[in-house]
Amino acid sequence: MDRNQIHTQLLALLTGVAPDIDPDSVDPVRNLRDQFDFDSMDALHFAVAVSETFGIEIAETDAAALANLQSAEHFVEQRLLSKEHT
Amino acid sequence: MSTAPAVPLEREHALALMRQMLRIRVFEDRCYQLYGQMKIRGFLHLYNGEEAVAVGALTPLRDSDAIVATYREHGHAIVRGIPMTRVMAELYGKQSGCSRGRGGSMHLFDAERRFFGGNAIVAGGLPIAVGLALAAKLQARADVTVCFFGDGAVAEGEFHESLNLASLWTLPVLFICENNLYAMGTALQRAQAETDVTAKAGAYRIEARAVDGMDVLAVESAVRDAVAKMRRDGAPALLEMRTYRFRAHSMFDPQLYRDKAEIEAWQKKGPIVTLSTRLRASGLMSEDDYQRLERDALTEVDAAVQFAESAPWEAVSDLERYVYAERTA
Amino acid sequence: MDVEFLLPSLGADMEGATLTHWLKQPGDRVRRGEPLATVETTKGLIDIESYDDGQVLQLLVQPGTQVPVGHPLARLDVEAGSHTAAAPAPPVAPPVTGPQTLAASERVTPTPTEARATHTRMSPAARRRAHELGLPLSALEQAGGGGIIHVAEVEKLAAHAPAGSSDARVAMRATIGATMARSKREIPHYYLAHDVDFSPAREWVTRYNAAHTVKERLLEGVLIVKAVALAATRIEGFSGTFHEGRFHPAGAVHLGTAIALRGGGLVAPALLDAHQKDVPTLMREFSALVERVRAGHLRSGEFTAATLTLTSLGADGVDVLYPIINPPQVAIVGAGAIREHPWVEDRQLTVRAVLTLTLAADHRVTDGRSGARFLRTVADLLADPQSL
Amino acid sequence: MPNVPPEPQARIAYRDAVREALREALEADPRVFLMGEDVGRYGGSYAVSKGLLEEFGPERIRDTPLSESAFVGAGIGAALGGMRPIVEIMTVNFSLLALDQIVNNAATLSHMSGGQLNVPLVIRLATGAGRQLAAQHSHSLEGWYAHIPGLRIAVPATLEDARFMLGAALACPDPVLLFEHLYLYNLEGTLLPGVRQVDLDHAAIRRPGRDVTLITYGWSLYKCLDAAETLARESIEAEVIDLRTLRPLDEATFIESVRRTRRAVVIDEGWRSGSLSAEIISRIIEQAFYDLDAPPARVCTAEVPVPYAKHLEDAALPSAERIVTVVRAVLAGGGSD
Repeated sequence: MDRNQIHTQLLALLTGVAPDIDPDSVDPVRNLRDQFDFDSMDALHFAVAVSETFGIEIAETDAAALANLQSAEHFVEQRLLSKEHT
Repeated sequence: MSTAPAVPLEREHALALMRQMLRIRVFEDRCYQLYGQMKIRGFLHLYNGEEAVAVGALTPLRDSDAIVATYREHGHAIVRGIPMTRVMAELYGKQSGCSRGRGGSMHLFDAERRFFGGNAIVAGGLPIAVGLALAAKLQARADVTVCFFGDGAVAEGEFHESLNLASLWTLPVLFICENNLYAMGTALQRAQAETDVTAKAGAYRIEARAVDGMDVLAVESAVRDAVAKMRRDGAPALLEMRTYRFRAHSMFDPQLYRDKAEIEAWQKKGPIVTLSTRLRASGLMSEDDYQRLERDALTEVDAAVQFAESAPWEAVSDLERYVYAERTA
Repeated sequence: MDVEFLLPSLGADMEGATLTHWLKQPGDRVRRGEPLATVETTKGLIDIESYDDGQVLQLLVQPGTQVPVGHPLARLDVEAGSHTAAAPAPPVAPPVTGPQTLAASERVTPTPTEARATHTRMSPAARRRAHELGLPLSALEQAGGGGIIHVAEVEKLAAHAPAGSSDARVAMRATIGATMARSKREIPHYYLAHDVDFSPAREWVTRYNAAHTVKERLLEGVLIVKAVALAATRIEGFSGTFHEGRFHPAGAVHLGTAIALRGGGLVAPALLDAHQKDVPTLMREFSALVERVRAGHLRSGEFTAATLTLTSLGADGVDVLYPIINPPQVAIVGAGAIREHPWVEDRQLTVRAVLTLTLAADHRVTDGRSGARFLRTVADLLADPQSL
Repeated sequence: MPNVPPEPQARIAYRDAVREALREALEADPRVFLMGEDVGRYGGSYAVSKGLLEEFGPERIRDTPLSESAFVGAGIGAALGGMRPIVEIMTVNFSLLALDQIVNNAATLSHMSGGQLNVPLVIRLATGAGRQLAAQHSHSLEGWYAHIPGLRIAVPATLEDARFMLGAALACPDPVLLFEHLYLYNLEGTLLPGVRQVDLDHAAIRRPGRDVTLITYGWSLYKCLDAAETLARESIEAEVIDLRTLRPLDEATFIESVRRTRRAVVIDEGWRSGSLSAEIISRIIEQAFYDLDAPPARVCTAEVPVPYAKHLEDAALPSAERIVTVVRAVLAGGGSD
């Protein structure tokens, strides 16, 4: 799965958690919690969605990696690559 | 029409009949006054002039016999034994009245004394009397049911239905028609094609006789004979008591339908006058006897009025009591 | 004995009569029952009779005069003993006259008022439900859109359906405003705050999450939910409702959990029987609740069943909050941000994860002392997370 | 051949159930006797009492002349005298000739005598329209009689009630009028096994529902059940309440139901004005006003003497179709027709 596919997939997951989000207007680097008024449950729902969609485990300490869209894309990409090699 | 028998009259019994007639007469006169003073309200039908019928008809009966009367039933109630105090209290509408103030003048009841009430619907009581007799027959009790009604009732379907039913089923009912010549304002001859009530009974194969309703001895003997026969063969009978009421049909009645001369003529041969003349002539009753009986009656009425005056009213909270049975049958 | 002879009442509906002629003159003797005079009534001429034996002394009314019932007609000298003095008649009730003639104005049939402003048709049930939920009619009328408002519409509105149209949001703001205003007006609030060492709970959650997948991950807030629910079963007067002038204790703890709505607004649907459920179950239910709120599928029963509410602004980094009770409940617990904070223990200065709990409660039901015991119970429970 | 009550499973008609009730009562209590026009030799105008004359004899199965006032009055008198009479008035239409006895004597004697007398009398009356008997033979006057303090009015609509209400009525110290709808005599079915007696005090929810409460009695019960089936197909769940007793009215049952469903429709075969439906709706307004989502409605017989022609009679009488139409209108929140 290449970077673009991950990007669109993550956007889809974001609107799943918060239906009112406009996918085109997402600022990739701005913190999701501030940008979309996520509370801790929304953040957890997003983490669960990412974990299930991409089949990767997300520990509590990895939460920071999902703070904004760009770092989330990078995190997912790395995990997928490491999964292919093991 | 049958009159008094020649059989010798015994003093004590004669005075008892006179005492009862005076009790009724004094009671009714007091009711007239109390109504004028607004102590008694509603309808009031007084029995002056017909005393001999109630006294003569009820005296021969047993306690277990049943009685069904009409709205003109103060006399019947008193003679049957309902205390004057409880009757007066009922006319006042008090709780101590014999119907707890709910029945009033036209609805005096006493279950113990099998006095199944006044009934304000003309002829309304006849079918009930038939039913009471039916019950007695089905339970093989030797009781008779005496049913009083006026000449007006003869026009009601219930009269014909009841006589037919009683005769058809051979039921021990003594129909006593108190024919006082007037159904309220309608004279008998203006209401009936056939004015001889006994003839009507014949149509239903019921033995019937006319009796001088002003002669208490004649009434008593006719009823005594009829009841004795009835206890033997259980067949119904009818006695037409030819009598007359001295007062209006009810309080508010200018009596346009009859003239004063007629009233006075009948008053000369009233029930009390008839008996007292006979008793004085045969030496069975002295003037002192008469005065004593009248004084006793007045004392009894005074006491009844005092009782009614001080008796309590039924609590309004009990208004709906007795609409349905409180005790299981 | 000198006695007055009064006009007798001869019928229930007889008001009076006209004396037509006397049958006796002064000096004449009269016997009881003998007619004294004739009167003209609505029904015709009637003789009225003396009640006693006696002698006529004086005639008080001339023929042709109309007199009311009870009016004296003559004076008689009555022989003692024969007179039957009955107690005086009760005061004559004023005769009931026919229907009073209507004042002219009343007879005019009311002119149909001009067509009433088309007010919104609202069923009685909806009206009562709106009152219960503190919804102002103005909000409902706007949201009603002209159709008939039934209970369903009221509950839908009160459930703050997702902020679709702007007027729905305005209506919701009006609703919250009205509810909070009523609460402030009717409920005598008292407030308590208490700092809690949340470190043991935090360590417990971290260990739990490390051993479980992200799907089974717990949020620290769920421990607070369980601790508050358990405390409410141990200390009287915090779980229940107040209406018709008195407190109705709830047999269970249905904990309303405040969930902020995206785009503004707040709702506090209840976690039913929170006191009986273990922490993982509470987490799953709370998670599902948030999802349904986001999608606007709240069931009306859910959001009116709360017997106590927990509200938390920890996520927004606020240390302490002083919430307002959500009527008809009688208490609300506030949870601030859990933050690293200096903490003194055994005269040693250390750093702990500190949570400030606040309680707003109804002084009609409880007072400060039991409020304090309630907060301390929550703190003790959080100090031993294993027991939750 | 001794008469063994039919096996509960056997299919019986409403009239058979009433006959069985009569037989059981006559066997159980020597004070019980049946009186009415053509109840003996003729076997009953609706064949309800067929066979009873042969089994119990003319003393206890008494044909009467056409003297309603007399024999109903006689029934009252016999009850006063210690019997337990069952008087059959061929139809409610002829009860008008005995209205005086029923209202001025049966209903009134207990109260008027200060509680000394009560009238343990049962009067059975066929009632209602639907057989093209025209106006004088199609009256539905249950509402009249339910107006009279002192009477108890019961309406057996189901087979179980037809079979067991008579027993409850005979056990009652007060006069009980049982209204058996003409149309139901032919109703057939099986008695519920295990039901051995019924009370006279409570209504019954014959079909639970959620969206509207249909309140009715007698033959109209079956029209309501038909209507409920049609409505169910439109996912409208109607609760159907069979009043069973019209005096006393078991208001607790229908008020509770209306509080739940928030909508009420009363189906009453009487004429609307001053009818039983008017009384029921008054009580709903008095006690459940704030629970209503729509004004209560009713379906009654058109205010005409019941016409002879079938299409007219059908148009005049309440029907399942009309009930469905009115329920839809109520659910739309408006008033009824």
